[in-house]
Amino acid sequence: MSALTAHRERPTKEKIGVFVCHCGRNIATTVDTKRVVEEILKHPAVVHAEDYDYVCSSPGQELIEKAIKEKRLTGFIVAACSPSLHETTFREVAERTGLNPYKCEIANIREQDSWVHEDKEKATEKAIKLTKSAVEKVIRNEELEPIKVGLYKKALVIGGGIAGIRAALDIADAGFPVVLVEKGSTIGGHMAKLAETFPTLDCASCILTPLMSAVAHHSNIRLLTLSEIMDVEGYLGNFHVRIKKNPRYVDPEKCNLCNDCVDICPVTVSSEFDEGLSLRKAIYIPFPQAVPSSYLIDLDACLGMNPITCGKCAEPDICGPEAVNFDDQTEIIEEDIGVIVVATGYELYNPENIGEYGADKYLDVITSLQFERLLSPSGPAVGIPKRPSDEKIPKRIAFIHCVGSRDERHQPYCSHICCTYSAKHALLFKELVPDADIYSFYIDIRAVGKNYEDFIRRVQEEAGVHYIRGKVSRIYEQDGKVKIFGVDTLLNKRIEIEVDMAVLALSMVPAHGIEDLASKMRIQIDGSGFLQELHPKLHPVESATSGIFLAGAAQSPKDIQDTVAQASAAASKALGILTQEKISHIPTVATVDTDLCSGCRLCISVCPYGAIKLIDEKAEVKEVLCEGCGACVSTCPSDAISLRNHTDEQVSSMLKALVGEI
Amino acid sequence: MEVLYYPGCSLKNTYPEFEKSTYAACEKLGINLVEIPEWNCCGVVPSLATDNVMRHLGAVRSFINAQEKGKEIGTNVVVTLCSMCYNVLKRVNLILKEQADVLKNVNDFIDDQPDYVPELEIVHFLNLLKNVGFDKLKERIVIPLRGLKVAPYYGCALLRPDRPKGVPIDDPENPTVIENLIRSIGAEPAEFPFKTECCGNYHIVFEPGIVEMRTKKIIGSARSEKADVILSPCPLCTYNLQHGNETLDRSEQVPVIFFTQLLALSLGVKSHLSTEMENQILKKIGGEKFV
Amino acid sequence: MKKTEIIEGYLGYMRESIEAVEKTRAKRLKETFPLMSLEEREKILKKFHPDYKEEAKRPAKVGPNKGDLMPHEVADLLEAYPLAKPKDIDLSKVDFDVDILIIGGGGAGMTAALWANYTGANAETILIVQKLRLGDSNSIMSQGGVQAADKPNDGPGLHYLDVMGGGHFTNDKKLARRLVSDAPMLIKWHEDLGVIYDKESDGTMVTIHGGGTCRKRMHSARDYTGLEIVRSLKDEVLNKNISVLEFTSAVELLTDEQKQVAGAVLYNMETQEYYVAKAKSTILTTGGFGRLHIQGFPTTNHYGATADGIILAYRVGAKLRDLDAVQYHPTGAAYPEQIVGLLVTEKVRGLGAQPVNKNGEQFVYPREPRDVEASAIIRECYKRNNGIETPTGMKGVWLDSPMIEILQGEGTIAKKLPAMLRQYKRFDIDMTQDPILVFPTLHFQNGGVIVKENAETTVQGLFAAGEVTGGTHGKNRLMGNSILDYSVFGRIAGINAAKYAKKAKIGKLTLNHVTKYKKMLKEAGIETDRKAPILLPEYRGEKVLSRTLEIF
Amino acid sequence: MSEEKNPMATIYIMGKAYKVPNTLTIMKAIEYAGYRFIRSCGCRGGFCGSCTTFYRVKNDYKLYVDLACQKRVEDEMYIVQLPFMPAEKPKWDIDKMKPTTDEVIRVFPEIARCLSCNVCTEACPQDIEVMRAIQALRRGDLEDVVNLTFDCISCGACSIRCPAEITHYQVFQLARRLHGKYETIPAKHLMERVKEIEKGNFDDKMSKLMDMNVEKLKQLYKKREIEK
Repeated sequence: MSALTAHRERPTKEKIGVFVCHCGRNIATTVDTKRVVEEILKHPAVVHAEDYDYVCSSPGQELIEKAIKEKRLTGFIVAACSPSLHETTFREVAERTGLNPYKCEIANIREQDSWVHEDKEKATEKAIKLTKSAVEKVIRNEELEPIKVGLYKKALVIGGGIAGIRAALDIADAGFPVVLVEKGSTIGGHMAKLAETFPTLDCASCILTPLMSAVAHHSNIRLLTLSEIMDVEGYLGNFHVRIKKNPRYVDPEKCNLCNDCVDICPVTVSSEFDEGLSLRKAIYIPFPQAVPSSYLIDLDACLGMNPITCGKCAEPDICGPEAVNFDDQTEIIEEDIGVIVVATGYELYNPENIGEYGADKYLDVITSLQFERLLSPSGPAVGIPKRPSDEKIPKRIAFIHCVGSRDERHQPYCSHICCTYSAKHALLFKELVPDADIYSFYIDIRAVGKNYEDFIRRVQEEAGVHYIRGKVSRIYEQDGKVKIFGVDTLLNKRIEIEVDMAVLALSMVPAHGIEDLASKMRIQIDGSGFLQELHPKLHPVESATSGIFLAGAAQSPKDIQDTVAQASAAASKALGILTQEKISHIPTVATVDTDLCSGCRLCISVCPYGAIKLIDEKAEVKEVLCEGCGACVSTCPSDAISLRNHTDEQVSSMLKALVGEI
Repeated sequence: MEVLYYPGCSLKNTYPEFEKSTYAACEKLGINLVEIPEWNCCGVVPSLATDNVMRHLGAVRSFINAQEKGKEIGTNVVVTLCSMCYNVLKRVNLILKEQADVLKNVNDFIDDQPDYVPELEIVHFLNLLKNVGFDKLKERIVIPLRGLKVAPYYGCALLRPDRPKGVPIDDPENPTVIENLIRSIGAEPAEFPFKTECCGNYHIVFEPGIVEMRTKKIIGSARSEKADVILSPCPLCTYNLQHGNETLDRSEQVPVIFFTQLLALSLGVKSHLSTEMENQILKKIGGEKFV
Repeated sequence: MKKTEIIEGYLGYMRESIEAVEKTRAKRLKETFPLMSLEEREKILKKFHPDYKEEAKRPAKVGPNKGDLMPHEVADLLEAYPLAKPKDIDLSKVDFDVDILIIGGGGAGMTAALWANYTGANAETILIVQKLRLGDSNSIMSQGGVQAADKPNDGPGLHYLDVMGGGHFTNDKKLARRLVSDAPMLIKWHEDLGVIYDKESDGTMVTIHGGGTCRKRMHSARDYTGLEIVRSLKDEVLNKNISVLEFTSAVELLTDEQKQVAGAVLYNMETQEYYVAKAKSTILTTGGFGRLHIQGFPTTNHYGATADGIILAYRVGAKLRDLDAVQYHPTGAAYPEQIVGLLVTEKVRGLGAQPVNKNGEQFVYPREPRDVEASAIIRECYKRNNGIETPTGMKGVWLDSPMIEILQGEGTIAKKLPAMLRQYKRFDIDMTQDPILVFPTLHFQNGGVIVKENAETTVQGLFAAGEVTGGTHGKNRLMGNSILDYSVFGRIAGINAAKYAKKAKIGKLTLNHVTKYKKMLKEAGIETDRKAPILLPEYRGEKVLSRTLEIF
Repeated sequence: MSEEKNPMATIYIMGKAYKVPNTLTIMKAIEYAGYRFIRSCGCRGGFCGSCTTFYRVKNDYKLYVDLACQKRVEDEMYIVQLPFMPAEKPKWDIDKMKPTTDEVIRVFPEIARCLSCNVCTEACPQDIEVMRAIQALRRGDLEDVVNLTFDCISCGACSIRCPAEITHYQVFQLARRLHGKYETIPAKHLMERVKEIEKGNFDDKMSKLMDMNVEKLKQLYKKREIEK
């Protein structure tokens, strides 16, 4: 880097103050703050330096204000914790005192120094260098103003499960229009399939269907089912979204749910809603309370919507209102959107990946969701679970926890809800069949949540479910029985038992296609494939892209309580933006020196935010999109791009300070 | 293709048919097995101990001989057949690759041979076949074993434990490599839940009851899946399964043969199966024309 | 080169002589030194063989061989008193009551035990007592081989001629005939036991010459022939569960009123306790007398070769023969000091190594009969003064072992004489490169207890086989006939002892013969502290012996 | 042997120090020191294996093994003898066995525990590659076992040091006998000669020889042709 070696006259007219924070014992135990003060005072630009217990406290802030006024500081450094914690705090102090906030910089001597070192001598040296480096930067900082832009006051919610429904309703209720996009034919998500919910054993549909109905009838909500996001352009407040709406072949407005089309339809396939445990026709409604409340045609199953082949359902004597429309077409819908909530939910891990449990081979080895359907009064077994193989009521059931979870060969993480819902399954079944023998194979019981532990204990002690601590190695069927090999790690005993049915608590995995969606929206995916929040504690519902929020199991496995809580949180964050007239954007963005730009396009390919476009063969930065990451700066072969307040010269002098040349 | 070959004791003594059928098949497949000169016992029993040096010696002495022979013929690939040998050699080699201090200890201890430089790759013959390609193998088949239902038995040592990482030849819980082999030679794999169950291993020595209990289940499971034969990759498993067969009525037995024997048969070379067994298979697949 | 400097095992002055040997080697390779005529042989024997030294012998004063000449060392023991007084031994308490008692656990004893067992004697009714460990014997030390006329160009007749000629026609003809006729059968037996004889790839035995043989009929198992046979016999004896009592000597035979031998008084060498062993038949297989160091010669023999058998047999009235005929093996090691006396097997000469003097000259045909060969070496060293003197003052001649590698191919010594090669290597001598120094060493007791063809002695109930017997080899045994001897007659003794035991009825045990023998000694005026048998030789340092106190 | 001529060495026999001439073998030195052997002394010629001696020398951690009758003493040598190797002798019926490693393992299952540590080889006073032989056996190569172990004198030094508690010398004995009995080709000429003798083919000739007087015999002896 040529800038490193270039010698420039060091500006000396700046008057810089330095405030070294003890952070209680956090910094002071390892860093000699007094020495930092002494040493930094030797810097020609530094006119004031002092140390203090907690600079972020009110008295601490007052110290800064006082020094700015008395010493006529042109800028200041706080040597303290990470800028992600208190940069805003101190920049506000600057603003209050009349300094440009960008003349305040943080030297991180906690996370980068006192917390990671033990040798006080050396840590102090490092603190001095870090602080010097910050001084070198701040004396070269430009005074910047935030970039302000207008916004569309409309929200997009992706996903129509309980998270999407809750977020959409919260935003719509606040008076803003919402576009709710659902891939499936109805909203309701997984929750619609559940029997009862733990730990209170509320009827799932009883609490969900009113919300679904509210969505259907809400004047601020535009519900788009059978729809997918095609692409997302733009930035916070100014997103442009294209949505592909697949044909339903039945007009919900006209359909009167008379069921005649279903009766006439000759094609029978297995029902997705019942997890394959029951049958439906090619024209169908997923379940009675579905929203939109309308039939649809499954194109893959339908005999071709060719009147010669079939087309019976479309005949006027069958569909009186002429709701069936074979000519229904895919529609592209475009929307201008201010904020987005992503609530795409989860899927169950594919049991075929765990061949040793045989769920793909044996009828009586089922998934937990299938068991939910069997338990559901509206399900295929009408409330009393029966074995899929022979329709008999099972007397012995094994619940297998952690199927695919906490398993390095599958998902390393805990799926969070399986312990509790497996307990719920056991309890509900035991209530139905009191003499049943129930075995629950677990690794650890994780019941973190209000009243969950009590619930588990109730199941263990009162319901008399046999809990066996240990993994199951293999499940297979022989002579009409499901045989289970396992181990009781508490007794150190091999276990071989025979049951009538085995229920696999499969791990929760991100919904199919989430990666594609995430890349369209330029948001991050975490190591497990879930959507990555900006910060687990400080920004748990924000994505890395401003204006896009996360809710529900799309972000991580969670139960209904947490999902709803997070959805409301995301909605309120979204509303926080929608209620503003203008939105501001950081000014530390990339700028292009068009004289130097050769139009090579390298910057465009590296920009993760799509903020650079080529205009007249020169790169141009759309400032509101730029997040100041610097990828383009380091890529540019012509040194044509620089980042405001992160110029080459600044970086070079900071480095010199760090290596002790200054 | 020329590879180093580590036979192991069982193949030289108890089950020569395993080795002989492999040689026959390899000749047909263009694989030249070069036996490691003066190979030692892999050290299977001591290697289960935890001593840092002693348990590696048998394997390492063979590695050293393989290393020197490998330099001559220009390969670092060592192929094994016996599961226990594979497991021991693979594990020891990985440990030596990862743990420089153990390697040094072992090399220091063996002061009567050159040092071992852990650059050998230990490969099980099944994976060698997989690398050659089951599709290619299919092209060489002379007698497709159509109509033969074969229970693929894996046992433990090819799949467990995954410590250090990299020991299993396939997915430990749900392996498929033998099934693929079975398909490539034209036979049908029997879906067989006991395919990775332990045969009882060394319990055959002092607690044969354990082996009987386990092998009965394995054989019974293969039988209920209507398998004509159980295909074994391991001399010890074979021994135990045959022991299990002996405790069963004739009608309940399922013959146990080595996978290389079936491979050799389908390649049209000498299978080293008993004549009775070979005829039984040929009858099953195509009637009299092969018999 | 300094004369006292040691270079690869040899002192500097010896190296000079080796250079002379190397110089003549090429020439010698082409030459064959002429065999002596029978007359020449007789002459040299009389002049130089130790047996012909009149002053080394005296006539026995008592017993069946009264008046016969024998070496002083043997006569001393025959004219000694028993170790135990008969009255101290309680014969009413029998510790071992067996059918067959075998005294001596070498080749003869074990062969006898096995054949007795084959003949029908139960293993439990056979007891072998052995002074050392089972198998520790001269038998195990035999390196060279065993003769048997089994090749097409050979036959028992030729073998018989060789045996008779080697023994200067003094042999018991019947025994000699038996020896040669049974020879192939015993080799076959060994083969069946799994003894690994040297063979061609088609199974043909590799046979070579021995001293005094007209055919190549020496069978060997590398140069561990004795070891290979004995360890196989031992293994089989143990497999058959035949009882063995180790570190136990027989100190006296027992008789009953019919004067038939009826077992022995045994002695636990370690606890010093005696046992009474009653037996229906008793076989003496105690070996020879090398450790008596006749005329002060070093010996090739094992630690226990102390003539016990002939003493016991003589006291019970058995007749002996040819005890004046001592075999000196022509080639015992003469250097280095640590292995002096140890055998340098005749096979070395059989493979082509020539004896040469300090100037590198041949002076004798390499494969004369042993006594002749030995006499020629003694003559070369002491009459002609052409020997090489060792630092301890001993003399010897070179045996030019590197010739073997030239004649038979490189590596022959390692393959065929591994024991020797190893032995010399311990002392830095490489016999493939340098010759080795040899001098005759006391090797074999040619004479011994007289036996009949059925291995029975002149006393009823007492059988004998192996070196303890006399007659088979006359006054000189040929190489390769000692293993054969113990095999052939061990077998016969075992079979006949088993048959005898079936019929025998043993009466009351007595030691009357001992009392009688003592009386004879007294009558002959022999008053001495000497006791016999001596059981083990005495090698403790003079200084120690001069200061010992008998306390325990 | 006077002390002036022969430099003396100090040796420790079972812990007690003695001065002995340094040219002696261990066996002769022990006798020189005043001991009389009952055990640990047999053939005195390196064949019987009874005088196996373990020793260390000063400043050397290694434990050496040699035969007392073959090894010269060294100054500061610490000596102890192995009179006997305790081991049960398994019984076998060689006529009912097959020449296979499996048969040997059935008798000696412990050979499966060989660690390949090679300590046995280092202990062997006969320089036998003991470990190699055990491994050759495991490879099923009995002939190799025979060639490697032919010089074994069954002293037991290997066995006393073996961590797998193998009694190598017994194993080798069985292996050698199996090889000798089953894997070598029986000599045809030998079998034929035994039959000829049994049939009495030589009886007449032998009887004639027996009847000859000594002079006649001597002539025959002199005339006999010596095979080249």
